[in-house]
Amino acid sequence: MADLNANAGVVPQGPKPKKRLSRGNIFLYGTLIVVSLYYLLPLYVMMVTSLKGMPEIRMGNVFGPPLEITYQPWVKAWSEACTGINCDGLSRGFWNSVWILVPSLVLSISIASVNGYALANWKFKGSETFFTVLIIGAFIPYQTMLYPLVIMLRESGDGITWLVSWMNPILEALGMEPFGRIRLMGSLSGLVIVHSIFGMPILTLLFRNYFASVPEELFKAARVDGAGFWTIYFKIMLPMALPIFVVAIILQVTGIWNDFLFGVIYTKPNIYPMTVQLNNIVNSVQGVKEYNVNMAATLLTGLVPLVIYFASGKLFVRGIAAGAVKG
Amino acid sequence: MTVASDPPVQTVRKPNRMFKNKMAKIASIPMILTALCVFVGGTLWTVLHSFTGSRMLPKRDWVGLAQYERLWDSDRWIISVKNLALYGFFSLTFTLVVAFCLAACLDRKIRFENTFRTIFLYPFALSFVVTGLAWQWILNPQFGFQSVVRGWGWESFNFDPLNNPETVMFGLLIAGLWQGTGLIMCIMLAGLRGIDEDIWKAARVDGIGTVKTYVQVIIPMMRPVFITSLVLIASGIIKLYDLVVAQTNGGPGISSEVPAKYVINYMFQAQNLGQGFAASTMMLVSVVIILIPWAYLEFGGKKNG
Amino acid sequence: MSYSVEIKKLDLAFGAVKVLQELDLNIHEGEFLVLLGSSGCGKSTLLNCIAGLLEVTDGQIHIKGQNVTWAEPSERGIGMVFQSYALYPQMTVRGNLSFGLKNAKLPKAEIEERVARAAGILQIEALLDRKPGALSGGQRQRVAIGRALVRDVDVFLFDEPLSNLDAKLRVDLRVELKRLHNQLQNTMIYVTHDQVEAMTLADRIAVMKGGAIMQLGSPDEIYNRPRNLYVADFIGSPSMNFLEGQFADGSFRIDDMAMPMTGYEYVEGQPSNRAAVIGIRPEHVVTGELVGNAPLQYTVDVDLVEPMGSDTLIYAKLGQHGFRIRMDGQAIVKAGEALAIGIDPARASLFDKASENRI
Amino acid sequence: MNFRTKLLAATAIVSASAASAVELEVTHWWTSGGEAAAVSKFADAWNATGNTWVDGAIAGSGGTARPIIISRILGGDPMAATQLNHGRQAEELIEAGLLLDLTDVAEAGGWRDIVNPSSLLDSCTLDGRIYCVPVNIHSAQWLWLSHDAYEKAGVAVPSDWNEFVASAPALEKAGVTPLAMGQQGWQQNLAFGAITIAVAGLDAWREVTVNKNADVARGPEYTAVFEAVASARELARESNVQDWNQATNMVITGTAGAQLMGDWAQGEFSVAQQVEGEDYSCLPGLGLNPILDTGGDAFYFPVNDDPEITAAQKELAALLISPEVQVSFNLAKGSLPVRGDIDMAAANGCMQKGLGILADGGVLPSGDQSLSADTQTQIEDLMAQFWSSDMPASEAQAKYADIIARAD
Repeated sequence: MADLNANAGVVPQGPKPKKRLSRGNIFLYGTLIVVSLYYLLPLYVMMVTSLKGMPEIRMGNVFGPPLEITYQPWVKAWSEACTGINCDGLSRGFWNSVWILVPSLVLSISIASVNGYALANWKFKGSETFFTVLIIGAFIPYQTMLYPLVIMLRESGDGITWLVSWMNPILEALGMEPFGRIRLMGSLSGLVIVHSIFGMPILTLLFRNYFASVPEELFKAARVDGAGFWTIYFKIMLPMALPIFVVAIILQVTGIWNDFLFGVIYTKPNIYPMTVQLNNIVNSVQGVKEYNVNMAATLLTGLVPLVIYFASGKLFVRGIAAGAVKG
Repeated sequence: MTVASDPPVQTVRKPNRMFKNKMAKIASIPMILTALCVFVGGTLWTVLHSFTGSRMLPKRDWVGLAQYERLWDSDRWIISVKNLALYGFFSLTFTLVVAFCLAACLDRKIRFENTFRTIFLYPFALSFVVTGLAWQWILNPQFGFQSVVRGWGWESFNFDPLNNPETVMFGLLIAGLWQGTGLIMCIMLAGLRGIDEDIWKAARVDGIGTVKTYVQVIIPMMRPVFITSLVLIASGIIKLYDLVVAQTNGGPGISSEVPAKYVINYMFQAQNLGQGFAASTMMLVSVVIILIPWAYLEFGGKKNG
Repeated sequence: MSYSVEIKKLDLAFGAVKVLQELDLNIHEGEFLVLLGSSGCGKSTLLNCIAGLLEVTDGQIHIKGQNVTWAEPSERGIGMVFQSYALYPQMTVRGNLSFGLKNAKLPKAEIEERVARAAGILQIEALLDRKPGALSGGQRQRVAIGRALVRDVDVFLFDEPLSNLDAKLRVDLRVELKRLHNQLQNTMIYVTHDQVEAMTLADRIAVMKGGAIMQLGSPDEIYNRPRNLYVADFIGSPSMNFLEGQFADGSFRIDDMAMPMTGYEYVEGQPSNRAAVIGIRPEHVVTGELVGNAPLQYTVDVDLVEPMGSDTLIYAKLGQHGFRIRMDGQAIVKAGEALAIGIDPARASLFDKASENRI
Repeated sequence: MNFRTKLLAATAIVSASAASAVELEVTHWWTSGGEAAAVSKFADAWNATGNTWVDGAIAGSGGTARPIIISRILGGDPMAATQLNHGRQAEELIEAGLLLDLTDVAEAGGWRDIVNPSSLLDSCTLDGRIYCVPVNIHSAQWLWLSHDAYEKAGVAVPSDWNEFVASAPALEKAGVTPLAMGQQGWQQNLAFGAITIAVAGLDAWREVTVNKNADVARGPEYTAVFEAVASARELARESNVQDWNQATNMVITGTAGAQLMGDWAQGEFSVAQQVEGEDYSCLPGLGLNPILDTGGDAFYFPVNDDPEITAAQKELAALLISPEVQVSFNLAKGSLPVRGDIDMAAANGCMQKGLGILADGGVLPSGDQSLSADTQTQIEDLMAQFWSSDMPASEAQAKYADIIARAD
């Protein structure tokens, strides 16, 4: 707050001064630009490194611009880097990541928004307790939940198998294929469930706050108008909730797209997400580290969330304003 | 329902409490299952197994408090806890202060607000796996920041936080703030936007200076914003792991170890689940001690209506 | 006469906090009932209970003879108008009006017909395809009333519907509401903290305090014969003058003055002697030539004069006691002067000091 | 992958497909260029049999890949084969009946006779049954020396650890860091292990590491070890790199005189196009004790209820250890083969040295095989602490002995 301190005593000004090049403003922009440099520095280092050849990187000075620009690291990261015996780079996992992202996004946000709505507008005995547990859940390092979740998924997969097994004779009689063993482990559905579980605490908090900020009378009016739980949700609340959905989407896209651990544990190699390849490129224990390819791979992997950030722009702040501000 | 002049529906019997709000309860089943099975169930399972000698696989051979004794006997754990306290304190303070100041700057109707906001926010999109590496390089004395400044002629300039056990946590803090302040800044900015402009006019009329207005008027009004920020920052601090692995891997020596890393290393690398669970139980207990009273006040205390 | 809404021994508690206690209230068919009270008195809570938006702890609510205590809001045959209008922001005016009808799965033609009729009554036909964001406050509240109107119900509930409007608009809409009630002859229950609205609109007023009804009666009764000190104090602006003294042998005594209560209608018979409070409305004090006709005549010292155009408010001293007098706007009185006043005990109110109830 | 197969993979319902060729999913953490080339030898050989190798590569051995592998096995939907370090790590999985018994394959293939050293097979054995296939040998006790650095210092390239320590002042005078050391616990522990064998000798080492004798760990032999490590710590003061290959790079560029690292380091030298004997030297057993450990990698086969897959798993197990595959794999990987009966003439100088030592029986079980992962991690923590601080050697020794006393 040093910058504000500096001009506060000199010119007592309101928060929304007219644009003028006062000393205070020079200070303000100066500060912002210096801080921006701090934020941009790693991006710059990653960019220039990804455009250098390995010999140049070995020479040192991470800040120096590439003497000889090469796009080879990008090509390699995208389509040539070996991750195991498959040497087709990140491109291998890109569509898998999309394929994982979309249903996980839809399910986790659907559940969290309904939760938030129920917590804000349809409180029932115990609902706040469950919510508190959920919030505490946000503080648990998820790695400690790996094994319990593995066991839960295994058991619930078997449970579902048992639940649907009664239909098998009917299906067979109809000449249709009966249900086999249903697995949640090693399948996309299991992964989608896991993403929904771990996205739930923060998303529910956001949606709950958002829906709580919607005037209560609106909700009452709808009830007088004969709208029930779902009608109010779909007809009244959802159309008003675009900003908070943008926030939820950004948080979840970032989380799910960058997730590596769940993607690799709860699925199989044929649907491994892009981050598995990123990890393989970056984290190889033995052998030569190709830093330029690593950096290119990171930037490529981060592209999807970045694009969504840029595209959402102001909506993000508006959504946060609604979701986080009013408690 | 009645929308014509037909009489209202007669319902004499008080409905069963169980079925009150039926739809809301049905719709909350995923949340209830998650809260009960995963968070409560999984936690109990973890706590239970922290009293066992589980190695690679969870087993029920009880060893009492042995895992805890060993835990608190371990230099690495003690250092981890101290580091977390240090990092947590500074991260919380700096994130809140820096994010608020940036938000306040952006809220002053400046040009290029969108550009600045995006610059501050973008690190949040990148995974720690390599950003840790980028920061490791920037902070590397041989070819990073130090050598550049020395190249400018300041030969005695010393800046090598990552290789000094005393300062390594601050090296991590530099990268942690870089990644985390953007989101909090957005939240703060949103909060500032929600403040009535009349407050500013009133403050101006009263002759209260800008800074004083922020501190004495605006910040108290932004309580919910700070609470949401606090939940986000604190949960990030507790779970601090990826950044440490990518940037220092706990080094030099064990001077930048953190509890989450201890838990994960002992669970998976040392294959001593019992020890890992004991450590994660300790983490959880401290979270619960801090969080329960607060959560009760924040969410449980209010009555509907 | 049949009751439109009957409330029987209604209790509502949030945990240990009792918001409504053993509340009884019967509302006639076609009546305009105002629930009046300061904030936190339980008036809105009661309205929400009638609407079914709050679940009661005990007691019963009957609407049109049916027990609806546990019925859904939409099943009670009520329409409701809110302070903040509560229009659905993403729907057009037409969408707002027809939302409830669609939920009731009414035929399309009937929905259109009802919307058209309501829009006609409220003169909002031109606004039907606009969104609430594009409407002024008054227009919004009209739409909100329309939303209750299309439901074609017998009981309308209003929760401080005019509070968010500016003063002039408030007066206009108040008049319109009264006209609407005359036209429709529905039962209307109207919550407000504004006594002018209450006095002008109500057939009967229920003054509430602490979750209980202090007095239920016509505006005239409430104004002229307040049942207790609270109601007496709450109604009227500027508020009633209260003087503490003794009631003995048909006279109210204060200091060395005695006021014989000639013509005063006691609640029952001739009350016994006791400590009492007399309440005299500032506007019931007469001055000038009229003093001569008044049963009781005093002289007061004028402290302060507040000319308000239509009338003038005098702050004076009756003995050692502060005393407000409302005079004609043309009156010329100066501070420091002595002023002769006349009081008619028949128009005063007398309260037991201990119980605060009207004697 | 087209839309339909994706859909199949995506839905939770697994229908039993009756394809003639069996698809086996194989998990491993060989992801770097050279490693990947080696794995593809396995994959090619397997695909040549008409089956399909589904590659599940996950980088990062210990912390990253292991929880994934174990989760998959626990979750009831395991991969068909997985890499794990052999030794005690898999004991519990075997006890829980989650890993396939390969004894019949081993007997048919005569593994007892061909695997050299036989300790490799021992660590795959529990209660007389064999559960894994060792595929290669890596040893850790190597000292890598930079000729360039010694030229700068003007002294001869040392031929053992003691000479190296003696030459350190000359290196320092020439502005060269004597010892390159990555600041990670496992590297520091590796150096400690190498120095232990060189300084304390095999018997003391065995007494402590295999028999968990804490008295020996407190004894004079180990005091000498810790003092040697403490002096090595001084030699590595100026080295503040993290990754092992950054440290190797210091040796390659001549900014450091030497590095203690496993035989995999020579991959870095080859990439930098350095020639053994001209640009760098390698000293197995630090030039003092010609003894190497026999760490390495092994494959395990989780139990599967599909008999077709089980049969294929056994087929794959036999294939991995077959002579041709062993040669091609280990040449690509730069590691030593597990069979004593094959020709490795194509191997380079350092590998030949290693092969020679193995042939002479200069082997000791790797720490992986005798200390549990838990104890290993604790020792790594201690080493990380010791190397980066000024902890006196005696204190480190006491802590070390405590860990040994508690070890299981």
